Amino acid sequence: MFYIFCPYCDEHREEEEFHPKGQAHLSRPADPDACTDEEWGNFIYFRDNPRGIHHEIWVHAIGCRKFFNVTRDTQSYEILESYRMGSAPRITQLTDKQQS
Amino acid sequence: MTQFNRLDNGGRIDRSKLLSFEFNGQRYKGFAGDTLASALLANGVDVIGRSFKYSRPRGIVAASAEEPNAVFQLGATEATQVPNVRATQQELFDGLVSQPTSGWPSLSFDFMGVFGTLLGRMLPPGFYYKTFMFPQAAWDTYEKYIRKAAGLGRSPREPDVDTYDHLNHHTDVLIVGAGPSGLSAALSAARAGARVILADEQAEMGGSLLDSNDRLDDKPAAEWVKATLEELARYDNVLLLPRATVNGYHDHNFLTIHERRTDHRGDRAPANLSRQRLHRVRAKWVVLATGAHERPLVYGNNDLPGCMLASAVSTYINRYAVVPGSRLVLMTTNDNAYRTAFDWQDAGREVVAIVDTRAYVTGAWQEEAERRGIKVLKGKAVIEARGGQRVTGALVTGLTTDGNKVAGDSQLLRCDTLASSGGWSPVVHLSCHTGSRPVWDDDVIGFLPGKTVQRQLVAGAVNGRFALDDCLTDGASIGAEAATNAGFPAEPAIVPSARTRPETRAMALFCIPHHKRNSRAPKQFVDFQTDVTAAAIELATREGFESIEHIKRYTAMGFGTDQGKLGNINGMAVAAKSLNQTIPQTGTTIFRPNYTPVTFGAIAGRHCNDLFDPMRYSAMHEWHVKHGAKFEDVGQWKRPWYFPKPGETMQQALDRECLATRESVGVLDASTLGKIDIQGKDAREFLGRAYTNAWAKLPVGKCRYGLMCKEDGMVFDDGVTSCMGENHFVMTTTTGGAAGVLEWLELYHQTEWPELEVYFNTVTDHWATMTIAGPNARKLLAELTDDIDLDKDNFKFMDWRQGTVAGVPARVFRISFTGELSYEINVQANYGLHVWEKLFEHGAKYNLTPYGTETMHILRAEKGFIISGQDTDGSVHPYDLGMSWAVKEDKPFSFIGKRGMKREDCVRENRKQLVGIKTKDPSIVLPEGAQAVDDPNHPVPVPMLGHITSSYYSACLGRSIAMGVIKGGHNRMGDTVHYPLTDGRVVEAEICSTIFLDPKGERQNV
Amino acid sequence: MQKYSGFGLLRHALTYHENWQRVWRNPKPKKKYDVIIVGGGGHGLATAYYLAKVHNITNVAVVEKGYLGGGNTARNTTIVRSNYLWDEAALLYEHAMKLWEGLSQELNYNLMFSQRGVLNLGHTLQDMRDIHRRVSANRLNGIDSEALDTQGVQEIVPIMDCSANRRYPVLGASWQPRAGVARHDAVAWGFARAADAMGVDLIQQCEVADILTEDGAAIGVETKQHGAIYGDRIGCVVAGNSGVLAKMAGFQLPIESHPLQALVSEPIRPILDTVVMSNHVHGYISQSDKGDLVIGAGIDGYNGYGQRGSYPTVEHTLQAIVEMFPIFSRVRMNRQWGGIVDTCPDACPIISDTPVENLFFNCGWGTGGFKATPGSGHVFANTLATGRPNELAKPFSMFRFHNGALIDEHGAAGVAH
Amino acid sequence: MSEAVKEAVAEPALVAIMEQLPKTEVPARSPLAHHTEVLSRPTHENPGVRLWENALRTHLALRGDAGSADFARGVEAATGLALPERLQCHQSGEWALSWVAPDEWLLTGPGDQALAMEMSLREELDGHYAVINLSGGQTMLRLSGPKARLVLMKSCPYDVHDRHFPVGKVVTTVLAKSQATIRRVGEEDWELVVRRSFADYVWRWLVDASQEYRLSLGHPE
Repeated sequence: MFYIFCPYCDEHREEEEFHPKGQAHLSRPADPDACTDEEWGNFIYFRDNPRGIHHEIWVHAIGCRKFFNVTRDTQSYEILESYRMGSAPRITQLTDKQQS
Repeated sequence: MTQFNRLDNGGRIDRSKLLSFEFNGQRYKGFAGDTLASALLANGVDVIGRSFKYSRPRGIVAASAEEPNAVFQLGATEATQVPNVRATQQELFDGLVSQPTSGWPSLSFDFMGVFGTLLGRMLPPGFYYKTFMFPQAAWDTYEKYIRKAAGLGRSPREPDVDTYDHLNHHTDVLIVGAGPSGLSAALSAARAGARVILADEQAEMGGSLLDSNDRLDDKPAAEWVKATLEELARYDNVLLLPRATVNGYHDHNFLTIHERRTDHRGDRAPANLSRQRLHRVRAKWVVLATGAHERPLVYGNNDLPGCMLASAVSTYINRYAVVPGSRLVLMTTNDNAYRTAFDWQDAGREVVAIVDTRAYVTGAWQEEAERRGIKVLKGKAVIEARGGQRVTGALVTGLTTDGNKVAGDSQLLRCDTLASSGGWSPVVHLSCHTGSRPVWDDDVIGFLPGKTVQRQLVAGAVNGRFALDDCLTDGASIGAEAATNAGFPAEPAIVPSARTRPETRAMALFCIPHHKRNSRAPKQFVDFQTDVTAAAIELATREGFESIEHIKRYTAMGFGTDQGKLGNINGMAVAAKSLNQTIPQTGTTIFRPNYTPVTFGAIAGRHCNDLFDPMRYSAMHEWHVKHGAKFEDVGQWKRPWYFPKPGETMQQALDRECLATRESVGVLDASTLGKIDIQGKDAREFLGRAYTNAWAKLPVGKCRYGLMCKEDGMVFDDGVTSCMGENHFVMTTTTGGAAGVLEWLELYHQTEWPELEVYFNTVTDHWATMTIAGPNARKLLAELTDDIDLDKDNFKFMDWRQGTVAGVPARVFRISFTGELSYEINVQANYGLHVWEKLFEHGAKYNLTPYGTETMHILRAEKGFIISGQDTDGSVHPYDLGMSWAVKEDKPFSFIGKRGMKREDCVRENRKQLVGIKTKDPSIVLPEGAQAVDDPNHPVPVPMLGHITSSYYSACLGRSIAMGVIKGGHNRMGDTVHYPLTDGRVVEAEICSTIFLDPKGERQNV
Repeated sequence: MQKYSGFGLLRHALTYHENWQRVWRNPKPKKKYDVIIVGGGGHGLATAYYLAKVHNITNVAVVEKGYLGGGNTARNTTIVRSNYLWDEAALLYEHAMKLWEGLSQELNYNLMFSQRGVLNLGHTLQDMRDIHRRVSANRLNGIDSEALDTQGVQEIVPIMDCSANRRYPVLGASWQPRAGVARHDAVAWGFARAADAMGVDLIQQCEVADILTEDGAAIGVETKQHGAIYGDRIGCVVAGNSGVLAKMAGFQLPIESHPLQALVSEPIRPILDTVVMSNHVHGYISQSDKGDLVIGAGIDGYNGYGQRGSYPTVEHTLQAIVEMFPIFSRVRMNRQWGGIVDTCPDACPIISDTPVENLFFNCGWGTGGFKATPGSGHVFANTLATGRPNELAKPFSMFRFHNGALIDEHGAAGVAH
Repeated sequence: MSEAVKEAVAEPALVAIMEQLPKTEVPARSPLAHHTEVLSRPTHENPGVRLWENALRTHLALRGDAGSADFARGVEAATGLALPERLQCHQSGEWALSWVAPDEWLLTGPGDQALAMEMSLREELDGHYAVINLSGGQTMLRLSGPKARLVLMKSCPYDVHDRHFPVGKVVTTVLAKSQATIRRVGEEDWELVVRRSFADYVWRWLVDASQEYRLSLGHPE
């Protein structure tokens, strides 16, 4: 079970308080009506799904109800950072130490 | 029966507490402090089971968690049966009742045994893949017989009488194992003030120190254990958990500990006490001090009762004062096991010989053996045990120095106990649970914990440090390191010294060769519980199963309830040898939770029966119960389904509720509908983006129905939202959808449109909501309010007003889900019951009738109103539902779902569309889910048009009505379709409008 | 191929089983094949088998980074059924079901396919609506399927608590008698042995590091152990790694890889002789021939390649089992493990051509892959042989996620596979 | 009703505000009345755990920008309580103001003061903020005694150890299969705010969890 740092409560909390919400940093096309079916399909369905570093959204559902981002290694499940909505991740690749 | 293997003194048992217990129908006596296993050995019980495949007699091999054979059925009553209890881990209590889990009709004579020996050779690994195939139908029959042989113990047939619970912990340092390393680690960490949990699977803490006659600072080790535990018990930052197995190591240092609180006290737990407890621990740092398991050596007939682990023999002697035989032959690859021979001799029994597989070995241990006059046979090994129901002899032969072949001739040593030691395997199980692979170490001759991302440290034997002194000092410094890492600077505790004899290098030997090749030698068992032999593993490799995972799966090695604690390494060694490679080349050993089995109930905790899942109640729930409501589960809510009068059938009740509502007035408890309070200057803009229809011009005091779609354009919720103020709306959602909708609104607000000034809060529970519907609704309401102008022109359909109802401030919404004149009264929930009851006081004269969800469904269906989640399934968009009126295409902002419903497949012809369905025979009510076809006589697969989503008998219309989806249905009005039912009938029906009653909507506008 | 039979077994017993042949060779890869199948799990091996058997294409390599059948084939709960809701899915899974029947004989390998029936329980009125909808669709699609009431369920599973006083009482169920379980490892081994016998090269411990392409078309794979291996067509059947392989080829998939956990009890005497699934209380259970209760539930919500999930999922699963079967409360859980399931947004697989010519994917089976193994292999073999998906496979193109023609099986799939 | 209130309630403003309490004597019924009504006297001499409902209080959700000085000033002016830091609670007399989220606080106080407090907040605040009356939608449980912390450990995954959960801290977390906003009001004294529809479940859960600790139901006196 994950121990997740909520950047709004400024504490680690048990995974039971959170819901995962999938890949982070996807933004809704500014003009959906101008999108082709392919572009729209890519936006709503197609994902990176990497083995390794993954930037993903979690919501502190039973807590402060805030959505935030997490950088997690999908192989080791190590959480490398939590950061607020609207900010960018600091970690974008695994260091040798983290390679596993 | 007397305990003739029991010593008169010594051991940690309490001879003043004589306990009686039952095994296999016989009564025996033991002492407090015994395990079931030690008590059986004390009573000289040799055969405790039969092996599952070859049905050979089996005895007790080990003294703790690694025991493969002594696996029993416990329980004095049906409800307290427990299958597969390891006798070596079950403390004895008075009145304990146990049964072997295998062997029928009796352990001593077992005709499966005969069958086994005759057909044994017919059962190589994987034999079942190779036969039982013909004829095709026959497997079912074969399988019945195979299944008869399956399983060890049996499940109870009655529900559990005991309870189980959970306890959540957060700790700085969790120490697993209270042996020498764990105890000294605990001292270091505890003294630094860290929060420490020390867990150990045994009843008494101390681990190997209790099993040996080691001395610390020249005092019995047990004294240091006692002093240490007393000190630890004094710290309020320390939690000592005996009888508690750390059985799972999960991500981010979350571990589960299975504590057996009452299993040592009796058949069932005392009142108000949970039988077992699962501790859910989040640890800053974990110290694994799990020790090591001794490896038996693999040789012919090594499963005969009387063949035991050397260390187990010592444990029984030192801890339980039980000597499990009279004449011992000890075979070893290392010095450490010599102690067993010494213990045996000190217990006054005869040591026939120590058979040491090492040809050239001289040192303190050999000298001590010589001093004691014990014969040591060097460079030799026991290649096979002799005997029937118990060992009677050991066949000893010389070995080549590499141990790969036998050399020279054999001699038979008479004995009744054959102890063996192939060295020690660190207990790396927990460190494997989080995916870390253990690594082989040639010096340790075993696997050590591998690289991990967990905050984990290892101390003592699990780290390959077997000498007692090393364990103590290693533990002390690792404990200090863990505490320091957790923020409590610590010094290693000073630990006593145990001047143990120096040991010379052990020999890496696992499977003892035989004159014959393994395929023809007497069975050499690697995994006792699954009856896997060395020959079986060689056969697997011969057949091409070369990955250790293939070998395990093909032979079932390691798949027993002991998870191969004894056998895995020996098995890998056999495989490696037959594949001509090293053990690390052959693979690694992986373990998964649980370390030892955990009761389902303990994992479920109190989340069972009445507490399995919350039941959500409205403020009027008590009234519903009192008035005989039948309830429907909607999400976690208990909603009144219908209110039968005595003697009424469900249909009669529904007819009555429907008619009363249409003819006079009915009332529904609508409190469970989700309600979301929306405030902020951008609330209106947000609604415009979240709903498919227009919200820009909805004036204060008005309500509007809206549809919500996901980005794919498919409807996922709907409801009425009211404008409370220019910056204030209250949204209603479906009962089941409430939480999802709120989270969905927040998602868009927080991730996509944070610039919009709006706040969302749930007010679902705050308001009690009662809907009065029917021609007399206004009259009834008028009797209960004096400050709301109910005039039909001043308080119009889709208006809301604030005022007082039955003396309680209320918000009244004139909205209708029934098509009747209808008012939805909202009052603060604390007053809901009062207002509800007042309604009935005044409503009697109007025959005010409470109705439930089923009547609500019928009434709305008569009007063709959809229920999201019943008439929709995530694959229909508003146009499919014929609700284009609820979609405003030309809103400036491209609302959620707009683009999605324009995709190629969403605009094609012939989509399934929602229509009304009228059966030709008005008395037939189509089953919901029934599928429409054009040609019922079409051969299968029959092309389907769509299914019935809602179907009822309408008392008001005197006929059945239904809604359903039909391919291209909107252009097929009047067409006839057929519904082939599962009972064989085919029902003819006509496609029609979804609105069956009052198409102009006059009834609600009176 | 050495014939397996009871007599053979007896003959070998007399020679102490010293003369059994290898079940498959351990070949060095050739430089070039007609078809390369990436992934030696059940689906990949089945694909190879049917390529050889149905299409006489035997110049085929199966490259497997680990050992044969070591992925989800080795980690699933072995349930086989075909009672899916939508025509496209129902026909595909029923195609598989028909192949299961008789497969042991065809492969001369006992897969222990046991048609002991599967119950999908309903606990709410909406559950029952969905059950009736699915059952009537199944029957019109020629799939054996019945809707049962509480009584009917109780008769099939007398040890289940079907009383009205449970938190979510059993209101009924759908029942597919032809459904059941099979021995998961045997499926991989049986297909492997038969494919090998027809000349297919099974190359274990051979990990694909890259997909080799030439002007927009795939021409082979670069492997870590054996360098480049070339093939006219390449089929990826790598549940749990599809996204990674797709990335090598330069495109995305509508797939997320999630942990799916399962667990077994200690072996106990036979007490449950059918498969019971409940989406609503969220757990499913059957008993293996060895006596273990084999139990599973829903996937964990986050992406994960660790073959591990979160503990609360296991707790909730066992809460559900104890709720349905209070008598199992004292039975003990022996082992838990996790697989990696590639889930599609509509809970249906992808059997499809891709943006890269000559490169085909068979993936996204979510929690439902095992039951489809022979069917999946059969249609994918056809796709690889002809270069285009057949009627059964067409609806499962990855491009349905562009035009919107999804096949939403969440209702029927849900937790229960 | 104050003039301001009259106005606010009278003409449709930006937000709908209403006096939700009856003027006349109308019986209010708390979500746990069916349990608390039937309580016998405390069942143990020196109980390990006491459990009771602090019913029919005012519960207001307060939303706003913690960063805005005006907002903080306004809240303090209206409530007499400084805006608490994250996971903190400020209390004075009957009123307690608890941090719930970066932009949300829970204000609890005397049951008859909801509208008056809402009005004074609205008088003091402007800009983007919200006040939501939840008095009917939530109730307050009190759990006290030497074993209260153990009962919470059985029920919540959150760390309730003294070192991590000192008096004055407030946390919204999982409680069994529901949730609660938990505040430590004293060494052995805890306050749990739960949603109305879950109150019965939470009550039954806590009673069950307390069995082994000599539970006493009802207010201590």
